[in-house]
Amino acid sequence: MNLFSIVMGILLSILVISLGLTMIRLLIGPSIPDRAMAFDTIMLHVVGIGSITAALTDAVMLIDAVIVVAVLGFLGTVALARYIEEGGN
Amino acid sequence: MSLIEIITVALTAMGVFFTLVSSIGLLRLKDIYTRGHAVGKAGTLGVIGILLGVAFTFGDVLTGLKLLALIAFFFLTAPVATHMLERAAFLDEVNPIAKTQPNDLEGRYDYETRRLG
Amino acid sequence: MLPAIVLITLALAPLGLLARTGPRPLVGWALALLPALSFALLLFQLPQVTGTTQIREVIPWVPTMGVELSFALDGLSLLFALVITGIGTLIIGYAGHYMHDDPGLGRFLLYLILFMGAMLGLVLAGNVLTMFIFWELTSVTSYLLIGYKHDYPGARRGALQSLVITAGGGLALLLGLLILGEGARHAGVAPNQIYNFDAIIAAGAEIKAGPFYTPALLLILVGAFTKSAQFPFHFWLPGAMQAPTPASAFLHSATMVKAGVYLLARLAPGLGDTPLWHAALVLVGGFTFAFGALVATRKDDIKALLAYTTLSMLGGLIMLIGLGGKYAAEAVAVNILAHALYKSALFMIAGIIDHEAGSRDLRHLGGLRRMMPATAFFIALALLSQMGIPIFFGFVGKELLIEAALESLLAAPWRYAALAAIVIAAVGYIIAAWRLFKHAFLGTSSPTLAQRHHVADPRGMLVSPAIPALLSILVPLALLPWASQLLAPAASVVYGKPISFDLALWHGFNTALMVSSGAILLGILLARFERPLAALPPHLPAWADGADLLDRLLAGVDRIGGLIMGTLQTGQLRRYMLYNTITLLLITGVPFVLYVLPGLSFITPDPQLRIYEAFAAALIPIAVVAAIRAESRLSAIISVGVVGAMVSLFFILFSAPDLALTQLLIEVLSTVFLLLVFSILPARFANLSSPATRMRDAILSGMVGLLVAGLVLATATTTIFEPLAPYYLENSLAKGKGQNVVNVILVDFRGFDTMGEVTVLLTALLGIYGLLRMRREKQ
Amino acid sequence: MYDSIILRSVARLMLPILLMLAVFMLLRGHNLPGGGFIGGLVASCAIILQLVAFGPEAARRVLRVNYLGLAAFGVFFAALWGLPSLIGGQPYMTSLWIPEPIPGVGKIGTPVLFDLGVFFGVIGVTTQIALLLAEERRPRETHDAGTPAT
Repeated sequence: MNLFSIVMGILLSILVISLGLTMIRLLIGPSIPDRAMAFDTIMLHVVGIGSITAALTDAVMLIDAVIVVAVLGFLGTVALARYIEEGGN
Repeated sequence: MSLIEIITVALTAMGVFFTLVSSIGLLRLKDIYTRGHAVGKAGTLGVIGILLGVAFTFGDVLTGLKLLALIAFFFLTAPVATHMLERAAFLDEVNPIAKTQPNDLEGRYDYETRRLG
Repeated sequence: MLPAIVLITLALAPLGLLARTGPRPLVGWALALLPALSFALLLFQLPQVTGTTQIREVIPWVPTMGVELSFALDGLSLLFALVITGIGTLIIGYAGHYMHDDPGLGRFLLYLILFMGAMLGLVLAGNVLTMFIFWELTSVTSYLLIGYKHDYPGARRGALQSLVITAGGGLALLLGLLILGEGARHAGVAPNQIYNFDAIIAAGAEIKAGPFYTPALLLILVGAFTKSAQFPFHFWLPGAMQAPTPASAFLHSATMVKAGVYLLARLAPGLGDTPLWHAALVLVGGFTFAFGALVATRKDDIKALLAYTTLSMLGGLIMLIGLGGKYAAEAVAVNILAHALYKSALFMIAGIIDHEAGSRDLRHLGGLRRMMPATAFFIALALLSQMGIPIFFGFVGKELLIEAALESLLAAPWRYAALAAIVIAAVGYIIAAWRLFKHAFLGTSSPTLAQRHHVADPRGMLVSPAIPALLSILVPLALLPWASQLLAPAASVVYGKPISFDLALWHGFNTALMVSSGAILLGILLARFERPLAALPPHLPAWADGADLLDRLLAGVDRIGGLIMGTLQTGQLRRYMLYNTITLLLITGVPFVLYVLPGLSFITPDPQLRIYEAFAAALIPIAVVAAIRAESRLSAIISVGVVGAMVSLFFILFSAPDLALTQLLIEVLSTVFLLLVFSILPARFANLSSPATRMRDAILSGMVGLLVAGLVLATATTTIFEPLAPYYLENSLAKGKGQNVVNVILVDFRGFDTMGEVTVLLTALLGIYGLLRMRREKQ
Repeated sequence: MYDSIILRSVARLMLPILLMLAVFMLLRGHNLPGGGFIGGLVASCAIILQLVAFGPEAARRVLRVNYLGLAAFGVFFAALWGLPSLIGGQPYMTSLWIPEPIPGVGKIGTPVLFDLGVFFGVIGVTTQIALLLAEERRPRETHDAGTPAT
C-alpha cells in the first residue's frame, strides 16, 4: 500500500463523506428544486468517485463510464428542471 | 512518490476540497438561490480539479484527450444545469428569504406559453 | 402401409364435404369406398398375422426420447381395424340415406371420417404415445358428433358431458402412461423403447414388481373406464344418444367405446394377473355388466335401451379380461365381433324406425311388422343374436363367456360372482330385446303411429343393417372356420401366448349349455310378466344420477371462477402489486427460509473492502427513506433516481463499467419517462391510503427486501453450482473475438437471449403504442 | 413552446457530440465497455435531450425516420444476422467472422451486425415511447385552463 494509493483513498473517503452531506439535503430539501440540486450534485460526486477509482485501480475503461455518467447527470437535471417548472410541484 | 503522483494528488485534493465545500454550502446556506452557487462550484472547480488530477496518471494520450473533452463538457453544461434549476425554482414561486432588490422579472413571465417577456 | 391407411383416412376426411352436392345416397356410398378399400387392404394382411407376430412401421419423431409415430398390426388390432372399417363402410352408406334431407351432411361425414381415421390410428398404434394422441382425437370428434345438432340444448349438454368425462379420463390416462413409461425405464427397458407396447409387455413382470405399477394401473383404468362408460362414469353414454343415429351406431356401439376394452386387452398379458388387476376389472366390469342390463329393461326410448345394453356388454368384456385365461381371451375376441355385428344392426334399424315411424319411444310404436316386414325380419335376427339364442353368433359368444367364468383360474368367489353377473345380464338382454320387439313390431299400432300415412320399408337404408344382421346368423352356420382363423390371433394377443381354436356351434352337453339354457328359460318367463316389472321405480334416486351431478359440478366451477376473478381483477395497480408481493413471499420466501437460510454462511468481510465502500453502502438507505417520505411525485421520482445512481456508483467502485453504464442509462431514462407521465397526472398525491394499509405495505416490502438480500447472499456464497465466469472469461477472446466479456456474452454466446430481449422491447413498445392510441381516440 | 435560449443552444451543440459518442460506444463494444444496447440508450438520450429542449416535433426531425419502423427494422436486422450460420449448417446464430480485420474498424462478424440491429431497435423503442408520452395531450388544471401546452 504505497503512499499514493493511501492518499487517494483518503481523498475518496472525503468525497464519499461529502456525498453523504448531499444525501441529507436530498432528504430534508424543503422544495423540489432543492432535491433536484441534490440529484445534480450527487451525479457530480459519482463522476468524481469514478475518476478517482479509475486512477486508483488504473482501469482506463472506467473513464468511458464516467463520460456517460456526466452526460446523464446533465440530461437528468435539465429534464427535472423543465418538468418542475411546467408540471408544478 | 514520483513527480506525476504529487501533481495528481495536489490537483485531486483541490478538486475534492471544492466539492466538499460545496456540499457543506449546499447544506448550510439558507435559501435555494444561494445554494445554486454551491452547486455551481462543485460542478466546475470540484469535478474539473479531480479530472485534471486523474488525467496525468494514465499516461496514454487518448485517455488524456477524453478527459480534456470531458472537462470542456463540464465547463459547458454545469452552469446551464444550475441555471435551469434556479429558473425552475424561481418560476415555481419558491420565495427567497431576503427580499432585497426589486424583482426584474415581475409580470414578464407568461405562464400561458411559458415564455419570458 | 399401416400409417398410410391412418393418415390417408385423416387427410381425406374433408372429402366428406362433397356430400353437400349431388345425390346424397350415391355420394354416401361413393365415400364409403374409402373404408371399404382399407377393409380389403387389411384383410390381405390376415395371413401374415398369426399368433402374436407383429408388422411394425415407425416414423421417427423425437428419437432421443423414444417418441415416434409407430404403427403395429397384430391379431387384436387387425380384428378391431376390420370392425372399424367394415362397419364404417356400412355406416357412411347408411348416413347418405338417413340424412339425405339434412343440410349439414357434409360436415357430419367430415367428422365421421375424421373419427374413423383417429380410431384406426388408435388400434394400429404401436407405441403408447401415438395411441394416446389418437385416443384424444376420438374424444374430440365424438364431442363434435354428439353436438352435431348444436341448436338443441340436450345435444350440447350431452356433448359437453361426454367431452368432460372422456377428456378427463384421457388426462388420467396420459399420466398413467407416463408413469408406466417410468416403470418400464425403472425395469431396465432401453430409454427409447420405454413407450413401446411390446417392450412394456415383455418387461411386464419387472414392472409389476416395481413401485410405479399401482399408480400407473389405477390411472390407466380410470382412462379406460371413462372411455368405455363403466359404472361410475357410465352416464355420458346415454347422454351421447343425442348424436344422429349413424354416429351412435358407429361410435357409441361398435368402435369408440371399445377403445378402453382394446387398451386393457392389449396391456393384459403384460400388466394382468395381479390381485389389483383382477379385482378392479372383474368388480367394475361385472357390476356394469349386470347393472346396464337391468336398467336397459326399464328404458322406453330404443336408443337409450341399446345404449345401456352396450355399456353392459362392455362391462362384460372388461370382466372377461379381468378373469384371464385361455377361454376368456377367446370369449373377448368372439364377443367383440358378435356384439359389433348385432349392436350396429340394432342401432341402424332404430334409426330406420325413428326415420319412418317418426318416434323412438316404444309407447308410441306398435304393429310395425305389417308396415315394415323386412325391417322386422332383420331386427329379429339381430335381437335373437343379442339374446344368445342357440344357432346365433351371440350364443357362441355367450357359451364362451360362461366357460371363461367357469374355467377361470381365479378363486371361487370371483368365479361365482362373474357367473351371477352373466346370468343377470343374459336375463336382462332377453327381457329388453323382447320388450323392444313386442312394443315396436307386434300388437296394434299406437294412435300417433296410425296417422302417419306412409310407413314402409325404406329401400336403400335397409341395406346397411341387413348385412351385419345376416352375418349374425350366417357366421355361426357357415363361416365358423374362417371366423376362428380371424379370431385366433386376436385371442392369442390377449392371452399372451399363441392359441388356436376352432369355433363350433355344438360343444356337447356341458355345464355352460345348462347355464345358458337356464338363463334363456328364466328370461322368457320374466318377459311374460312384464307388467310387475314396469311397476318398479323407474330411475335411480336423483342424487345418484351422474348427469345432474356433473352439471352441478360444472356450475360450481363457474361460480368459483367468477369469485376469484372478482377479488383479483379489481383494476387497481396497487392491488396487483400486493398480490404479486404476497405470491413472491409465499413461493420463494417460504422455501428460502426453510431450506436455504439455515445453510447460509455469512461471508467474512472481504479484506479488500475499503471503509469508503462500506460508508457509501450506508448512504443508500438515506435515499430510500427520502423516496418513502416524499410527499410530492417529483421528489419521489428524484429520490428513486438517486437510489439508482448510488447502485451504479457501486458498480463503478467495483470497476464494472458496462454494468454501471447500463444501470445509469436505464435509471435516467426511466426518470425522464416518469417525469413525462407524471406531468400529466395531478402533481400532489391525491389521497394517501390509510395508515393501516401503509403499515401493511411497509411490512410486506420490508420482508421482500430481506428476501432479496438473502437470495443475493445465497447466490454469492453457494457452492452447489460451479460459477460460469471462468468458462466465459477464458473463451471470450478465443471464440468471441473480444476482450469485453460482458458484451461478448450479450451478443455472441447468449445472442439468442438478447434476441428475445429485443423482441420483448418491441412488443412493449407496441403495447404502449396501442394503449396510448386508444386513449387518443377516446378523447 | 417551451423556450429557454440557453438550454436550446446547449442542446443544439450537444446533439452531434452525443450521437457520435453513441456510435463510438456501439462500434467498440466488443473489446471495451459499450455495445449495441448502451450505444442505443446513449443515442436515445441525445434525442430525448432534443425532446426536452425543443419539444416532440424537433425530436422527430432528428433522425427523419418513423421510430416505430426503426424499432421493428432493428429487431428484424438483428434476427437476420442469425441466419448465415444456418446456411453453414451450424445452429442458429453461431457467430461467423470475416478472416482479417478491416483497418480502422476492426473485425466484423455476425455478432457485431447483430449488435447493430440491437442498436437500432433500442433507439427506436426508447425514443418512440418518450415521444408517445410527450405528445399526450395534457389536461392542464393549474396555470392555464385546458389549452395544450405543447
